[in-house]
Amino acid sequence: MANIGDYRKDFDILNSGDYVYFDNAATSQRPNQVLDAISNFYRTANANPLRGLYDWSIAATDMYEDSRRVVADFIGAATPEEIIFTRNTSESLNLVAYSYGLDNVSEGDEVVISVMEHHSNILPWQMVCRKKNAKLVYLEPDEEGVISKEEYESKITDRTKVVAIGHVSNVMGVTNPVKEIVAYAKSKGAIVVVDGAQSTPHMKINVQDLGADFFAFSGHKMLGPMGIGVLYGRKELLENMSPFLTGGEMIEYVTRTDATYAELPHKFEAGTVNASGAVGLAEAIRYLQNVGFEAIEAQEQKLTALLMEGMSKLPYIKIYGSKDPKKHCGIVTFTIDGVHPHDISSVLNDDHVCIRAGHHCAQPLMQFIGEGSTARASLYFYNTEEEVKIFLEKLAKVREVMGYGA
Amino acid sequence: MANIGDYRKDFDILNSGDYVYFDNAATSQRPNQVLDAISNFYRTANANPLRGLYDWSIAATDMYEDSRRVVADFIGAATPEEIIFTRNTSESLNLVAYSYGLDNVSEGDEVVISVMEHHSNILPWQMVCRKKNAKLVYLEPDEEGVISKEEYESKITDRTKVVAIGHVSNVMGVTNPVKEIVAYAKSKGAIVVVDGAQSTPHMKINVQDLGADFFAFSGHKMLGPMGIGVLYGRKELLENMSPFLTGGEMIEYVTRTDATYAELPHKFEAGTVNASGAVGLAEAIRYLQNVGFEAIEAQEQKLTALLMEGMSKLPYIKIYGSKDPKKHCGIVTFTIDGVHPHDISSVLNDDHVCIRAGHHCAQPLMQFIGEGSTARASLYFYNTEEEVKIFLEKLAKVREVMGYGA
Amino acid sequence: MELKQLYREIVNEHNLRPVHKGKLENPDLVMRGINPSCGDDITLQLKVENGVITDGKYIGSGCAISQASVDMMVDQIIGKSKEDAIKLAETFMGMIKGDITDEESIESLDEAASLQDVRHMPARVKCAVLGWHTMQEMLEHPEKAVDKVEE
Amino acid sequence: MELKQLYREIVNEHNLRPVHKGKLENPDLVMRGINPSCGDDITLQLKVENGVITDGKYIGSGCAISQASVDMMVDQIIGKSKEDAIKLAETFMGMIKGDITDEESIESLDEAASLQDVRHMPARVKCAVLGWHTMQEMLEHPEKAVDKVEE
Ligand SMILES: Cc1ncc(COP(=O)(O)O)c(C=O)c1O
Ligand SMILES: Cc1ncc(COP(=O)(O)O)c(C=O)c1O
Repeated sequence: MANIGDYRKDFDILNSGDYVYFDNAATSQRPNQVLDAISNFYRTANANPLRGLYDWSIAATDMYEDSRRVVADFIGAATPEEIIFTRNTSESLNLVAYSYGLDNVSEGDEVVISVMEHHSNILPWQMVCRKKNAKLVYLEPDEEGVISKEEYESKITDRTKVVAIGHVSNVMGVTNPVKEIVAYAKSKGAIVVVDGAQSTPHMKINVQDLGADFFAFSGHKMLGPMGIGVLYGRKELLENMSPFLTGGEMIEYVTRTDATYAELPHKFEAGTVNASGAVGLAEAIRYLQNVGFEAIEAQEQKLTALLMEGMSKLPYIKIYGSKDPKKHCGIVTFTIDGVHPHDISSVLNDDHVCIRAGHHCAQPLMQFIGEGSTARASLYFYNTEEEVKIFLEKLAKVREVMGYGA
Repeated sequence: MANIGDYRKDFDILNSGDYVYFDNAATSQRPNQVLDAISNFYRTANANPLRGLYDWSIAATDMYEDSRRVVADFIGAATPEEIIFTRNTSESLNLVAYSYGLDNVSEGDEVVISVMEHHSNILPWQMVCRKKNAKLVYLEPDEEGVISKEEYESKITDRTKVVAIGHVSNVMGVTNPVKEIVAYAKSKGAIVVVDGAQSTPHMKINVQDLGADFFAFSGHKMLGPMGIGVLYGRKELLENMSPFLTGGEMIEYVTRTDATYAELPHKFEAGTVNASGAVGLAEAIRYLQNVGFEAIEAQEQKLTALLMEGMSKLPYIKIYGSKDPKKHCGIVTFTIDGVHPHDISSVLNDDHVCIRAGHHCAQPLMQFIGEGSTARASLYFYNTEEEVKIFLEKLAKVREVMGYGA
Repeated sequence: MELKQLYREIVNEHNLRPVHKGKLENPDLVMRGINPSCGDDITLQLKVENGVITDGKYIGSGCAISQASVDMMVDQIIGKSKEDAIKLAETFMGMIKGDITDEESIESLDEAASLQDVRHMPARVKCAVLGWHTMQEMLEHPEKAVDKVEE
Repeated sequence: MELKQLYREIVNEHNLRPVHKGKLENPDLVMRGINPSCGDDITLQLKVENGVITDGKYIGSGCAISQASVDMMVDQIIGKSKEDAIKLAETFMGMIKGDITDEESIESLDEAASLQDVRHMPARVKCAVLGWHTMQEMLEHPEKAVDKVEE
């Protein structure tokens, strides 16, 4: 078995200087294999897939549809037709909200989400509830970021039509009890939409085991290129949904007044597809499978433990979420007394340490925890102990730089 | 000045074998410069743009926003804020239909499109008209594909709220009198949406000179990568439109019940942007500008003339659209007596000649010209006289292969 | 086999000089099949007596592969029981999709076996199976069929 | 200048020991300015007599750059005419956006000129200009301002 440290050589950007990249929850880096797969597609098989009767187009179609199969396998979908390629998680969630939500949520119904959701899993449901006169209900976590059984059992009711929940919070790093929530929601007749943007890069997903009706994620957070995302949907649901974006490739017949639609998954993929993006994503998946999620989790947990241990020695630092590093999915969100998170990030950047600061596209959560803004360090398997050490060293100096004496 | 033939060396796929690629209207090939720009982005500046306070994210933001400026310049937009990055033309047109169309078309109003439109400029308007109880009115061309003044002046009326028209037909190759239609539509109080998917790769566009209110095109048809497209919209219109896709990056404030939106252009770009796609598109534009549209047009017209001249010697071939090769924008759509277009394309593929056959996502036009399907050869500036010769040679044998004797 | 050879040796004959093309008098089962993407359009008409297909014809238009395939098919199913015809359809579609590769099964298709190479041309698969799919649908779901050709 | 140096030499002093932070008695013009993306939030209060700014204070919270910038700004505009203050705001914002680079203009900003390097940090530009933008807005559109701090 390869050593986890061996993979780092595949990431040119990580070897190009002395930057410590701890903003992986925003977007990951991509290995050369993924970049080469994209170029290779363009250099050998580039044509518009799905339409052509000639070799290049057939090859492009094969590569595109193979990628769909790779994705289906990766998340345990029953068939590749359940995989719809989108641009990113946000588009996937919008598709569900527009095509399923608007047709299945009515006046007086309820949509349940959590206060930890990313804006991409909030705004589309605000739109549905506004247009349909339905109620948006928020699940709230405890101090450690956990949504309790009582909490979801009291808020998911017979009036609930849709539960939309993040698998892993991009701020707390906590993994929500999605499987249990799904089981309970089903008993109440609601369908469940899972935002897997932060889980898919870090753990083995099986959508059938989770019981998710819809599952959304982005390629760019898991070594894949930008511009490609996925929506998984249960076939039965997708089949009964009306299309969202319309245009080329997603039709059967078009007359002047009307149209009939192509079969799944094409019904939901209007216009020329991003085949190179899908090919890049499939290569990213193969890369991750080669590393293996066990190794990925082990490395992330080791680094997170080091990180949190080091940070806990600085009394002016507050870490959000669980005390257990294993429950952070590599995400450590924190504040420093008296220093605004934007200043933390700017000062660290002077030392070539890259972290995020702000509301992390989760303003309702910020309001809930009473912070306008927080700082976040987020790891991936290619990060190293050495980088954690540098981070801790630089972090320990921030307050001094900000004028608080030594 | 470089010789037009010199550019071909930049396209690895064109030099990799003996294929003649004449399906450029479906998607173009990409030069190494574009592929390198994409890899280079990932290898040197990859981070999530717009959100970060550290060097890589700032660099990614700069590259993304510079690309927007390059696009704005390229099509003569008044400001970069008028440029919204989408996945493709289809998404751009859907955005206009959903965000402008649904809010501005009411019962009894009319939307005018042409019977030559690509499905991507038909279905979204069918949707608007269906939801709003409005009427979809079709402009019809004459034999040569020309929409006459009488035609558009009789169909664009005070009831017209939107005119949506292709700049160049992907079947006929004809350039529609968009500037004249815009002027007339404005006098009737209608806004005009231009589908520039087939014009932008081949001619200098100036949206302000055209007077277009919206203008849509795809990167992949003009040397750019798949997965990136553009919607230009007049600032004043975009500012007053409600957002379409919602989520990260496009908000200012989010509370549990409500949200306010970011300024243009971010209001319309939900979720992590496809920065590498934008960077690739900008490089494609620089490449095209370097070749120059004069040289591009000259080469395309020369090849089209050769092609049509050669085809006209085969009496069983019918060419659609104008008799003037200059009016084809490199697109030559045809049929062969007694041979189904799919068979034409398959037989030519055996000779490594790539053309398209089918309805070209323009079924209403097929119904109008009374063909279920046609064959289409479409050229770009990197094609050669030699390729035209090979095509003509192979084409002349198709009927014989199909059993019609010599 | 190279596609051009397939056309020359087999497809053209059925396409240009079809044996079973035309209208059938008093058919028992009639069904139309269409491929939206290429415009292939056939109407299959069968006579079925005591579970046996006693006669068949088709009308329509489309690419050479779709027309030749249905012509060969009709040739083959006349005289066969409904069950055997359905089984042939399954074999044919399995062959074209690449799921069935054993020689014995493929030989049971007789001349239609020559279309085997279409499986390397995904865009033409739909053309080749159109007739077979329509036949299977009609025999398995006679309630969806009609008993005369629409004018 | 390195950012750390800028903090150490200039920003911290104004952020940690601001001179003009607090509530002003009977202000003439009060306006709130917010940066949604970082949560910087200031409320600027000015006294204006005969077109001259005679006193000013601000309250609020935010990053060190936003707080220091507004503190320096207030320092500078007290005693200036409305027109001169607006001009300073324009100079400051021009400098931060990189549009104004001539030394003379930049020197007119006095201590605030030290924030010049923020122009290389696009994400911090909004922090630096928040106070200045609010001041300009308030002086140019007094009808949008109020005359006391909301509780
Ligand atoms: C005229 C025209 N409009 C729209 C489109 C759709 O473009 P895309 O598939 O990139 O969305 C195309 C190309 O397919 C086209 O030729
Ligand atoms: C939990 C979560 N959901 C959704 C998203 C949105 O993903 P994208 O920006 O790729 O659409 C993100 C990342 O930004 C996320 O962390």
